[in-house]
Amino acid sequence: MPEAAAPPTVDEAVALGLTRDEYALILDKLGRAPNQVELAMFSLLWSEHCAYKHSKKLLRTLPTEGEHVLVGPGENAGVVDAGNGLACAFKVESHNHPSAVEPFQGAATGVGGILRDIFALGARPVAILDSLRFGEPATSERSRYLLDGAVRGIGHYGNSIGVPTIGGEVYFEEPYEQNCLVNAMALGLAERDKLVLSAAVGIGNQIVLYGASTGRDGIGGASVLASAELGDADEDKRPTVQVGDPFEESKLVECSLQLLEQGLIVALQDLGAAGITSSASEMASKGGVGIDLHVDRVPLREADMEPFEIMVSESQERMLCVVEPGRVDEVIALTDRWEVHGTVVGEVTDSGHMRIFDGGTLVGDMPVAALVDDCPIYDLAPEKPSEPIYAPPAATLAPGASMRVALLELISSPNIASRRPLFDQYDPIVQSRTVRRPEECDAAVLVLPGGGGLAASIDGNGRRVAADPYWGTVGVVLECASNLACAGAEPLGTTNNLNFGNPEKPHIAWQLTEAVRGIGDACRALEAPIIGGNVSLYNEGAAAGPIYPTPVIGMVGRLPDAERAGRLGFTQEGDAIAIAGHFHPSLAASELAKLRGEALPDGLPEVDIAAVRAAQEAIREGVREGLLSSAHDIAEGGFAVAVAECCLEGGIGATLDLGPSDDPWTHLFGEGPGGFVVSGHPTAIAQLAERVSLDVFGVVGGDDLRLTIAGDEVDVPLAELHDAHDALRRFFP
Amino acid sequence: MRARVLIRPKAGILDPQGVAVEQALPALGFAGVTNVHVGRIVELDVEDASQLDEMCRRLLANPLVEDYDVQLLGDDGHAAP
Amino acid sequence: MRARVLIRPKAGILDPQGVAVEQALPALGFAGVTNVHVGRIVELDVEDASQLDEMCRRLLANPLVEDYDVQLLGDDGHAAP
Amino acid sequence: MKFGVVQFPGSCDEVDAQAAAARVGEAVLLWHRDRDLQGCDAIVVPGGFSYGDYLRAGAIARFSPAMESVIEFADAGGLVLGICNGFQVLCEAGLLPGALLPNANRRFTFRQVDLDVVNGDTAFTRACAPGERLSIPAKHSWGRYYAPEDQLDELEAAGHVVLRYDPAQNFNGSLRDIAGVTNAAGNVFGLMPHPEHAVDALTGSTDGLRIFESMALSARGVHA
Ligand SMILES: Nc1ncnc2c1ncn2[C@@H]1O[C@H](COP(=O)(O)OP(=O)(O)O)[C@@H](O)[C@H]1O
Ligand SMILES: [Mg+2]
Repeated sequence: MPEAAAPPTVDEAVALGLTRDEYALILDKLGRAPNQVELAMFSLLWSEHCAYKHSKKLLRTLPTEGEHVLVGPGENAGVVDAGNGLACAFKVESHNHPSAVEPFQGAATGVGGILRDIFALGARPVAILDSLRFGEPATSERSRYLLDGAVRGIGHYGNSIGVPTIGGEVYFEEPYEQNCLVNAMALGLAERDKLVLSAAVGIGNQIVLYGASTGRDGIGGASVLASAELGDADEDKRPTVQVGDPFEESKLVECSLQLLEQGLIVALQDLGAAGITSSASEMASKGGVGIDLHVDRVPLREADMEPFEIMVSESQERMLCVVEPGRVDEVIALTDRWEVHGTVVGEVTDSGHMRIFDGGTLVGDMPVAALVDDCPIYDLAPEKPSEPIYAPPAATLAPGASMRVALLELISSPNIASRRPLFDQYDPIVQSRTVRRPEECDAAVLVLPGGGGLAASIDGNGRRVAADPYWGTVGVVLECASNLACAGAEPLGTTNNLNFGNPEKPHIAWQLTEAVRGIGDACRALEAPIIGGNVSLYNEGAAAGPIYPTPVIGMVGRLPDAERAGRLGFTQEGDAIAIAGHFHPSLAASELAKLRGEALPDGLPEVDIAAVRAAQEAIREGVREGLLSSAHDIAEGGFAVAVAECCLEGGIGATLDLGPSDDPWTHLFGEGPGGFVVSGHPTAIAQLAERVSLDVFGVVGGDDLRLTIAGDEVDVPLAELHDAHDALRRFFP
Repeated sequence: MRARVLIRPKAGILDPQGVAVEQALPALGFAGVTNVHVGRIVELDVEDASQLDEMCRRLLANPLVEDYDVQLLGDDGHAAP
Repeated sequence: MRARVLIRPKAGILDPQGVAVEQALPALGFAGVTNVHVGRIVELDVEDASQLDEMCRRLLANPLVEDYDVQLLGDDGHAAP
Repeated sequence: MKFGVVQFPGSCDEVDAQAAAARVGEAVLLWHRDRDLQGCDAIVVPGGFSYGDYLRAGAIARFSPAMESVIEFADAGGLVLGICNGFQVLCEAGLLPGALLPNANRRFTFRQVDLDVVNGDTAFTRACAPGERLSIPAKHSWGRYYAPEDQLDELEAAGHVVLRYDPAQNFNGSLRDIAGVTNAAGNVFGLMPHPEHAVDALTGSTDGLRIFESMALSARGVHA
């Protein structure tokens, strides 16, 4: 093939993130040195982000099959059967590093990216959930800035594009001070038989690019390849920050769904990280075909971009589809109607190669298999650290504080206080499906045609996973399923985002390995298979050290009747209050332990996963039968905080007597999976007691929360609880 | 003294607002308008004009995505020569 | 020719952004800043500068709540005298 | 009774508005590029972020061909309802008095708000009981209603102020807590809250139905 300049050196390859061995392997695969365009493409597809070099072997151990799974890992998102001929696509994805640089645009483009993964399957995006981690907001101005920017960014994109943000979670811990986490999950709905996959098929079919024009977004990394035309003087022509355009994407959604509705395209793929390089290569790989691309036909936002820049550009809001030659005109016409003007940029070939042309000249030629399949995969060298790797948190609770003070401190602590000041900035109701809004229920609930419902929840607890990567992760998966149970839903499938530090370090490799083992065991036991996810590694700084290991779990479940969706808040004066389930509270790695400034324990209590599942089923059936006025799973802050949350959401008080106790602090504030606070008519609670171990402790009513334990009484007026619970408000001036 | 800060999207950064305006104008019968960019202005009275640059970097502009220009205004409200 | 349109909230209309900036500055150690107002700029290349005023009235500004100024820029990008 | 809901690029709540209107009549979507209003008896300009709300909320959408027909339709006395972004578009188009400005709290804000029906004798509120309170969600970042003081006095005197926020819930800083106004002729109505998102107890409240029921009565010439 024509070779213009001398090929890039191995040092340039290293500067692009490849190892010398990987570069040698590329030479071997090509039988020659890669030129500039080829090296740029290899460096992207052989990156951790695209090739999963350090996680693939672990991911292969996850359960990915089940009766409800329609599409498992490997596509842009996984898909489960939502009943009535409907399919639900969902996935969580991270945008951590961009958000740490510029939180507003980083979070906004993160939402834009996950939404594209959903409608790339032909599913209309119907919901967004977000999972956020920052440093301590009370003491860190940077964390307040990142929090505000990320929340504004998520709202900006989701609100503007008309997809409701129905749930999420946010936690604040020192180890996220330098490396914040911004994960976004999206759900989409499609008719089962209208799903489309991304495999390029049909030799001679045309490749059409539509959406935004292509600029120099996100190619900073590849700039070592820049030739003289665009030297350091023009560095700022290569923006490090990508700007999202939800307006452009809203047109992309409608246009893409109409293209499918009218049967005009045979395959669809979003352009995500690694731009057209990974999109085209993965389409070719999945279809077992080759693709010819003509970079000179790609509509540009800026003049004189080099071929390699076009190939690696991460400009947002772009889609690629495969079209039969006879259908091209109709496709272009429809993209014009939606003002997302499509262009034929290439075609499907039988060459098995990715071939890049610029004005007719071949400027890159690589076997698809070499690009997509031949990246080396590495074994981890896991090793449990010999001493603690995380410093104890700063104590914020005075020693000797009373239980009343502890309760108020917990209720107002950043990890437990109401998230309303965040989700007030999100539209939770557009599209008219939202039956349970944030804080009304442990899981968000959407109504489906026919009256059934979908429930969704996203969860993580880095501190507990740091204390015990296996049991901590098991607990996260169980909490997610408990949230669904409180809504009356059973899990259909699970997605996950693995946010960890540098996997080449033995103790991070150990965290990762144990966490994935925990996900696998818990998902198998719950029959909630993994249908997709994402991995974000190297979340650590030289000085700052690694983040808490943070597997974020997203689950979607089904309810037969949305009218019967569960509620979190007490509703009925005189209802009995009970603690139900398989619950063995412990203060290890709890919120109270954090407020006390205690170091992380080495390990968490083991959990009987099957027993917790049984408890979840009992709660779920109780909710479905309408036995229960309210159901709420016990999580951060333990039983006392859970009861307080039921009072606050219901706007009604409660009086409880837990009787004698050898360890009142653990009974009130201890944490662990499998516990629920339920309320209902005494006879209904008695019925539930026949199915799950349960203790009645009190009754709903009044304007105070009154807790008596071992003779001590904690009495807090609702108004005082409410003010404490509103503590995050001050971070959103 | 009155000052004006002009804040614009950096060259090379996508400017969705500029694009939207540029595409809207022909329909309104305004032809031949190109290269449209939308930014912000902040006008303020300062005692110490030497602080303006730092103010821009720390609060008024987002240096990652925006360029800014500081203009000192005469009493007539026009840029001083 | 390059033109710049400055668009500001009319005097007397609450300008929350201006207020927010004014309130944020002292915390950052910038004293003596008052009378802060935040507006928009639109910069564009026009073939026929005589269209600018109508463009502003019809699209770029909302005369009920905003004042605007048109500046014609020289090639150096500064306001022509 | 046939409702037409205008669909702009960037509209978000048009399908919700269509579904809400379909509870009291027939409802179709009208593409922003088409001038033909398909013989509709009433037009809804829906919520969302038409043209991304870039430049100024509603500023660009008002120039679409469909809006030109809507303006003619309104001038001829046809019923036009503008919701949220649609309210902004109608103000920009000069069909309604005043303007909508960025929220006083400088954030997009979602809140279920209580609205007092100040004038229950309009084409858009006649199905409301006198002094009725409606619980309807609001969600926007450009919702601060503004008009010059003297004009506000006239609007109030003439009964053109139709809905007010509970003063404690006026997060956007609208002057005189104004949530919805009509034009002088009374055939054009705009409000920031979303009645189309309050038509089913399952997803919230049903109070928003009053607005659509009122329009149906009015179109049939029924006067409460
Ligand atoms: N932690 C994980 N668990 C299961 N599947 C995963 C995980 N991480 C990534 N995957 C799957 O790997 C595939 C590639 O992921 P990704 O590179 O994020 O795709 P995209 O570029 O379309 O977002 C997807 O099908 C995704 O679901
Ligand atoms: Mg994808």
